[in-house]
Amino acid sequence: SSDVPEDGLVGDATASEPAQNSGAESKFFDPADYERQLALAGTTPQGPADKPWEQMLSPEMTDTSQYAKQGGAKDVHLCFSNAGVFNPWRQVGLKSMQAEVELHDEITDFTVLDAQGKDDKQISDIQELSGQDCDALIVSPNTTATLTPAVEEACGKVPVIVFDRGVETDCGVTFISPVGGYAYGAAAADFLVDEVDKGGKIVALRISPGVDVLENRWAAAKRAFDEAGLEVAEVKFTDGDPSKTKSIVTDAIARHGTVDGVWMDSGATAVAAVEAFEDAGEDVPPITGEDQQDFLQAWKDKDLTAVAPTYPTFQWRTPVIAALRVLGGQEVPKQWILPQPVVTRENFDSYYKEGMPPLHYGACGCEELPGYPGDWGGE
Amino acid sequence: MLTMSSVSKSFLGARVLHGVSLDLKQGEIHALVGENGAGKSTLMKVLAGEYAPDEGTITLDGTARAFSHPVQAQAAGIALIHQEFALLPYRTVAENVFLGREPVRRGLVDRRAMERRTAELLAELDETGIDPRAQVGELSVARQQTVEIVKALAASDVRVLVMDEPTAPLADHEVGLLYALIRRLAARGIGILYISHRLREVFDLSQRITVLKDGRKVAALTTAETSPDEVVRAMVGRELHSYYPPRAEPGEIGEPLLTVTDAGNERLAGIGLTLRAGEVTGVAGLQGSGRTSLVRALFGAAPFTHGRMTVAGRSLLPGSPRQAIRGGIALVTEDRKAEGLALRQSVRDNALLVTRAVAGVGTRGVGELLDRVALRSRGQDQEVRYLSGGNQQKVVIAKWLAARPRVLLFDEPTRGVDVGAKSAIHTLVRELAREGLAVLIVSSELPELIGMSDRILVMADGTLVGELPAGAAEEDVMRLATGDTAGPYEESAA
Amino acid sequence: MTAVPGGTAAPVATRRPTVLGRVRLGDPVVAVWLAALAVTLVGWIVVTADGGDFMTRSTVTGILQNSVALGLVAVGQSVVILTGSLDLSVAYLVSLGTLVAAEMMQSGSVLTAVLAVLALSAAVGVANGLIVTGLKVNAFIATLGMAFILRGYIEDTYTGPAGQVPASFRRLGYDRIGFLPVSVLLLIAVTVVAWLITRRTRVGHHMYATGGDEHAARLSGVRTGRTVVLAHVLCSLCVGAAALFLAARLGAGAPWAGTDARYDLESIAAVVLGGTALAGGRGGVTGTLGGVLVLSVLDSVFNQLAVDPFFKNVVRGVVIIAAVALYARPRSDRATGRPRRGGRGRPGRGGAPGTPRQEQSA
Amino acid sequence: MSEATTTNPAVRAFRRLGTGAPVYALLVVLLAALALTDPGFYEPDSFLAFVKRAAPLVILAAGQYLVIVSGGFDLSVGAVVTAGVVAGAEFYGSYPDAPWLLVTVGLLVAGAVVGLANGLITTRLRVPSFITTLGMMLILEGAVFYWTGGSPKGVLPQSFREFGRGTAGGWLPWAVPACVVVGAAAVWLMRSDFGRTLVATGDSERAAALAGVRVPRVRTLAFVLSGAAAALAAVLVAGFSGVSAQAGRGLEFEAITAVVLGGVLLGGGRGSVVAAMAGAFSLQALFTLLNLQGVSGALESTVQGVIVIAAVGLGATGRPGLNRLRRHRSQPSGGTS
Ligand SMILES: Nc1ncnc2c1ncn2[C@@H]1O[C@H](COP(=O)(O)OP(=O)(O)OP(=O)(O)O)[C@@H](O)[C@H]1O
Ligand SMILES: Nc1ncnc2c1ncn2[C@@H]1O[C@H](COP(=O)(O)OP(=O)(O)OP(=O)(O)O)[C@@H](O)[C@H]1O
Ligand SMILES: [Mg+2]
Ligand SMILES: [Mg+2]
Repeated sequence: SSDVPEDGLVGDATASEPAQNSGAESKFFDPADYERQLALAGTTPQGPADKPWEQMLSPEMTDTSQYAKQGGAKDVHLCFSNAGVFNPWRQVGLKSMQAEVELHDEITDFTVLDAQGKDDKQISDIQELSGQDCDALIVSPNTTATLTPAVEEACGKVPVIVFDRGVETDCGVTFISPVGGYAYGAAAADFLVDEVDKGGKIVALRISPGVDVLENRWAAAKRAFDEAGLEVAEVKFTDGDPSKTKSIVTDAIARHGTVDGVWMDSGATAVAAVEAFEDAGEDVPPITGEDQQDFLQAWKDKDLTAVAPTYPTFQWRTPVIAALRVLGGQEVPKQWILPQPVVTRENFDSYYKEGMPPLHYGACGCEELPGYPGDWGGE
Repeated sequence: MLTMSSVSKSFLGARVLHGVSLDLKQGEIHALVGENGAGKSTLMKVLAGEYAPDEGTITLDGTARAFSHPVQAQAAGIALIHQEFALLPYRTVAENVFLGREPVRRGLVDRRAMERRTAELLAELDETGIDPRAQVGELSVARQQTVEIVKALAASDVRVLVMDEPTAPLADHEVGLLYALIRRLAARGIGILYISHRLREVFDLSQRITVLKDGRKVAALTTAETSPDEVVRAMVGRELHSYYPPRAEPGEIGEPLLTVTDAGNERLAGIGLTLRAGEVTGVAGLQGSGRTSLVRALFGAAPFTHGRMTVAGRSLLPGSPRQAIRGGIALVTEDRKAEGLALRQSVRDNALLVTRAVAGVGTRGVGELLDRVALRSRGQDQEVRYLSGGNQQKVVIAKWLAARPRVLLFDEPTRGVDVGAKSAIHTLVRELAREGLAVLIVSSELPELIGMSDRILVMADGTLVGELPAGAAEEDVMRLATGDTAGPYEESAA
Repeated sequence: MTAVPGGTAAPVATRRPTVLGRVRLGDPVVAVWLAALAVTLVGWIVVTADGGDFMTRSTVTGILQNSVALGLVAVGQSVVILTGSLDLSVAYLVSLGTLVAAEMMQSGSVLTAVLAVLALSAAVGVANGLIVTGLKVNAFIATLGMAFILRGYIEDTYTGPAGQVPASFRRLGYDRIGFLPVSVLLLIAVTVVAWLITRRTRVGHHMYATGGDEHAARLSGVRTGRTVVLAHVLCSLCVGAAALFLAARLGAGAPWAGTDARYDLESIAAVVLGGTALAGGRGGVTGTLGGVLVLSVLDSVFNQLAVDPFFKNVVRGVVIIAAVALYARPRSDRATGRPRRGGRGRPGRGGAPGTPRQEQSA
Repeated sequence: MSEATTTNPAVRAFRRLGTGAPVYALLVVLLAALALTDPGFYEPDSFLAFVKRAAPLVILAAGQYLVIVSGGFDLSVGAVVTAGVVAGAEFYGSYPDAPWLLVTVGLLVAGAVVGLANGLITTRLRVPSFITTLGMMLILEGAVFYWTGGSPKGVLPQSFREFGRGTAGGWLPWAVPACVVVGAAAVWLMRSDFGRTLVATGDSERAAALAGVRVPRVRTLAFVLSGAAAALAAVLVAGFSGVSAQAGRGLEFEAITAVVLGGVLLGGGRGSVVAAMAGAFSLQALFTLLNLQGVSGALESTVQGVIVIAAVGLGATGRPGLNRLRRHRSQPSGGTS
């Protein structure tokens, strides 16, 4: 017998994933998608304003009655194939998801399989879960392209809900994600464009090459900088390592004399960059980060000129909600696009929470959940 | 049949061989002797294709040969059995014998053929006690050597067999067996080049003797027409008259420094002995009789599990070398390279190793000690692996002298050491005894043991079976060691 | 030869070991397969006690399926390790292999892609081997350097999953015969070939010899350099096979496929779990397969029991250390006395040029 | 006969440089290249900043050297660094007012305990250290994240971070004297009786044991010191860059590479600690150079790989004498036994 999904066209969606490398820039810049995301970022979401994880942007609802459980969503066995918990973002997210599950008495069983970052293992995990008596399967894929076949296979057996990174198939009931990388990158870049004078020198710090979401962020930012006439003095990969980040920024300061702005494709190393300026005895220029607590703390303590786009961890709550809706026969959007808030000076206080651990994420939407703040490491 | 003419070889500018010539007849046993570092092994390695000569030619059966790899020499019928074993302990006898030329059938190694052929070869040599499928590491040393010889014979139609110090690891009775094997090989027409530091063997076996000194051929002798003295003179360039220093006078023997009563362990039983200041006690026995086990037990390396022992009046049954060292005991092991020295370290670091390791023991005045043992080296910083065997042994002795022991145990102290260095070590051992140390010597060379000892203990089967006075006859020792019957050791030297 | 009284000459080895007689419990290969069995049984009991169902078809299939990629890499790793070398570049080679496979399959035929991946692997193997034997760089550093080189190339060239594997080839990753994934047949086939090569061919004998004592092997006419290079090539080819399997399974090439799974260290762990000596010269691929099985059964049990993934690592670490400690035990009593082998034995010597001769005497 | 006593000091000095000579050449070349690339590199501030950055790796290399020269490997140092940083933050989460000295000392002790475990498992259970420390790496990473639930709860206060981040007297980064002190201590240690017996043990364990060396203890102590050095590196890294869940990733390989670059023989028995630390400086200089040169971001690791292989390869083949001996490992002369 074969477990190969019927149609077997994995990379069909090659429009967004051209296999040939005609340069990272063009590969990761899809103008249509870029425009769409920027537009979405500007629209007002539907849904309760105080519960962003239940909100949706320009939803196109689909009927889910075929998945409805008899007698409604009761005694639900929910399954989750997780790519892994290899970074704080995923750790915060998983906790939020678990807390969300606790909110719902109708969920009697919640099985989580952790793939520890291995695509191969996640494929097996998905196969194993879809073989069990799960009522719905949530998948947070490790890699977009590579998990497509497994997800397609599972789609035939249980309602599948995909979130965070996507897969190249729309067989799932719904795909949940925030607006996207272009919006993130652009939000950060636009802030610098506003704050830094034309001709100013920007240092761009990227985690590592080859991660699509991160590439999208950079592509959008590069475009904004080019349009505004800012000079990108350095683009460096930090591996997410604060030590390396600090060295890079220190060297950049030494070499360029002044740095007028720092753009970052994610927040883990933001504080190290801030400190590099401090240690060099320079004022911290306008800087972008993420909603990680340590950066927010530094922002507050040092009164930085900063902005923090988010890739909100509250999205981990949504799949559970979506699953219950699906099993209850309620409509869900085919593409459930969540808002992607940006932390600014104005809304700072709603994301910064005193007493949370340094690697916590402000946009976790977890403040009202059972176990907060202790389960998230706060006090 | 074989002629080497004017072979020269240098290493890094140091000339090791100066135009050495040598010839070998079919079926002849030809001995090659010389001091440590004289160039014997190097000459043989040139012959076997391991080193390319800088100058000189090799002619085999009338054709000039130049080998650039041992395999070519093997193909031409020249096999070298190394001074050091080249066997793989975790592989079987057959696999070792056919290493590098495994028989292949349909692309796969034909194990059956390999094992059958090995068994045949072993049978030809009357060595039926060795299973071709046994792991080499589990065989006795003597059998491992047989495997080496079989391996050489399996290589090709061997015309010339070079044996570099084959008897060094063997006990006397095994030497006899090896003699027989070598003679059988010679009788088949194989020419044998035989290197040994034991002149007695040379005279027992060979028809001709070539003497090397400092890389030069200094004598080519016919065995029947020469004498050991003449050979020694050629080797060392001077007269070495008395082989052994005079024994202790009765008055020189003092207090008991080490006494053992009724001690034993899994390999030893009922050991009781006394070592006295000023006395050299010899221990004789066949291979495997437990001599090494005895000295290791005295030294705490493979401790006694029961029994009593006193060292210099204090009760001490050492459970580790460290305890023994603190008690004033030192052991010069039989395996100098593996157990006696840290080969990459300098002469000084080796000499000071014990002193540094065991706080409060010994002296740090290395220079005097090295003078005392008459070390020849390029300085204290020279790594000991570059020293000759005899000089390495001197470093080992210096190391123990630095610890100022009261009791010195020697296990095969002159194995692989040339006559010159050997007599230096003998003199030194006697001097040390004279200074009041108690000395115990284990040696498989009976003449040495008899020549050096003031008293000989004989071991068999892990226990002491008798004691003989100074100057005992070899026959008496062997009789005790083998349990009455005359040992298989043939032909004592004339 | 007549027996000599008092000596060691008593005939020791007249026994002809039968097939059964050769199976010794102390033999690591046997031990590791027994351990795999034991882990399975214990896992079964624990999971059942926990209310789960361990011996289901899907679990068994999962265990086997999850053994394939690591198994292929580890079999390759065993070959280099028993030759006395080491390969730390396998993880990146897996990644690169999946990428090349998927890209070539998208643009060309499956066959050319397979050949290309194998050619690439062989080239990397040759390079590793030549650096170790020709440049005399310690294998640890040589292959670590190679890992860096591959990493740079991957990061520079690829920007995420690339290529596409046709359904026909993906069947390698998904097809089953009953509960048996066909990819397991690939693993078995590769293992059999590796076993045949190492155990039954000349070059295999030379690998053991080179790993056991490079100097002795060289003196016996073994071309040790070539042997080491060939071992590296074989290893890389196994890694190439793993990459092809992963490409089939993932449907695309993934730049992190090898590194995220830590195939470098995991494969070494599996090899030593399987009883192959890190110093070379002893062990073999059959034990390695047992080691891989132990690791994936453990994984599956942890999955069933929903053990925290971090805690899993703790257990894995403990299992690896404990297993090797058990193997080391029977040898330890010999080590206390004097070593019995090699009366003329020189001080412990490492294997191939690159091998650390660490802890010989242990 | 008494040649043994005559020792030319110049010869001795050269020998001491001996095995490490290639690394010093490499370091000089890299430092010169840095000067050409960045003329400001040798300004005191900038150079001290470089040393400060190199300090953790140098300290790790010194610790790693002790283990390698005694015949082992320590693959757990990267995990010790990560665990140290995370555990420090977790500890401050519970006791925000803990004095920095206490926490620092606590971490050093914990690092030493990890080393002790490595040493005891390696020497007593006879597990090859490669495996022991590989297992320890898994255990430590797993345990620390299991304990902290993936991310530490606390913030590292400035007082604790001062050591890795701040400067003494406003110009001298604390990391520089720390590095110097560790270096001096390592040199002193290697010249002491302990150091000599350690190297001898790495050369021949059996010979050392029979000379009265307590081999398990000596080797264990090397692991303990390596663990403590890793913990010290953790303190510096934590100070330098703050909490990160991947602070020590890959450091074990960097440290081993540094030591090998320094000409230390994997397998033990040969090499100098100064050369090992010079290897660490070279590696850091290489990273800096690659960063400054702006080699196409991603290709950086390729260049690094090539240079490391080339440096070690040339070091190995550039010394014909040593090289031949390594190949043959035969004893040039001497008897059998
Ligand atoms: N590979 C080598 N490199 C440098 N020098 C060497 C090498 N091999 C041998 N020598 C030197 O050549 C000389 C002769 O050594 P050789 O091993 O031939 O002596 P030998 O007569 O066999 O001594 P022994 O009786 O101790 O075995 C020695 O001084 C030795 O140091
Ligand atoms: N570590 C060991 N393990 C097992 N058996 C051993 C060990 N050491 C020695 N033996 C055995 O104990 C017996 C006594 O050996 P021992 O080495 O003491 O004898 P020996 O007379 O000193 O031999 P040699 O002439 O080789 O020095 C032998 O049969 C030997 O095989
Ligand atoms: Mg010789
Ligand atoms: Mg003995």
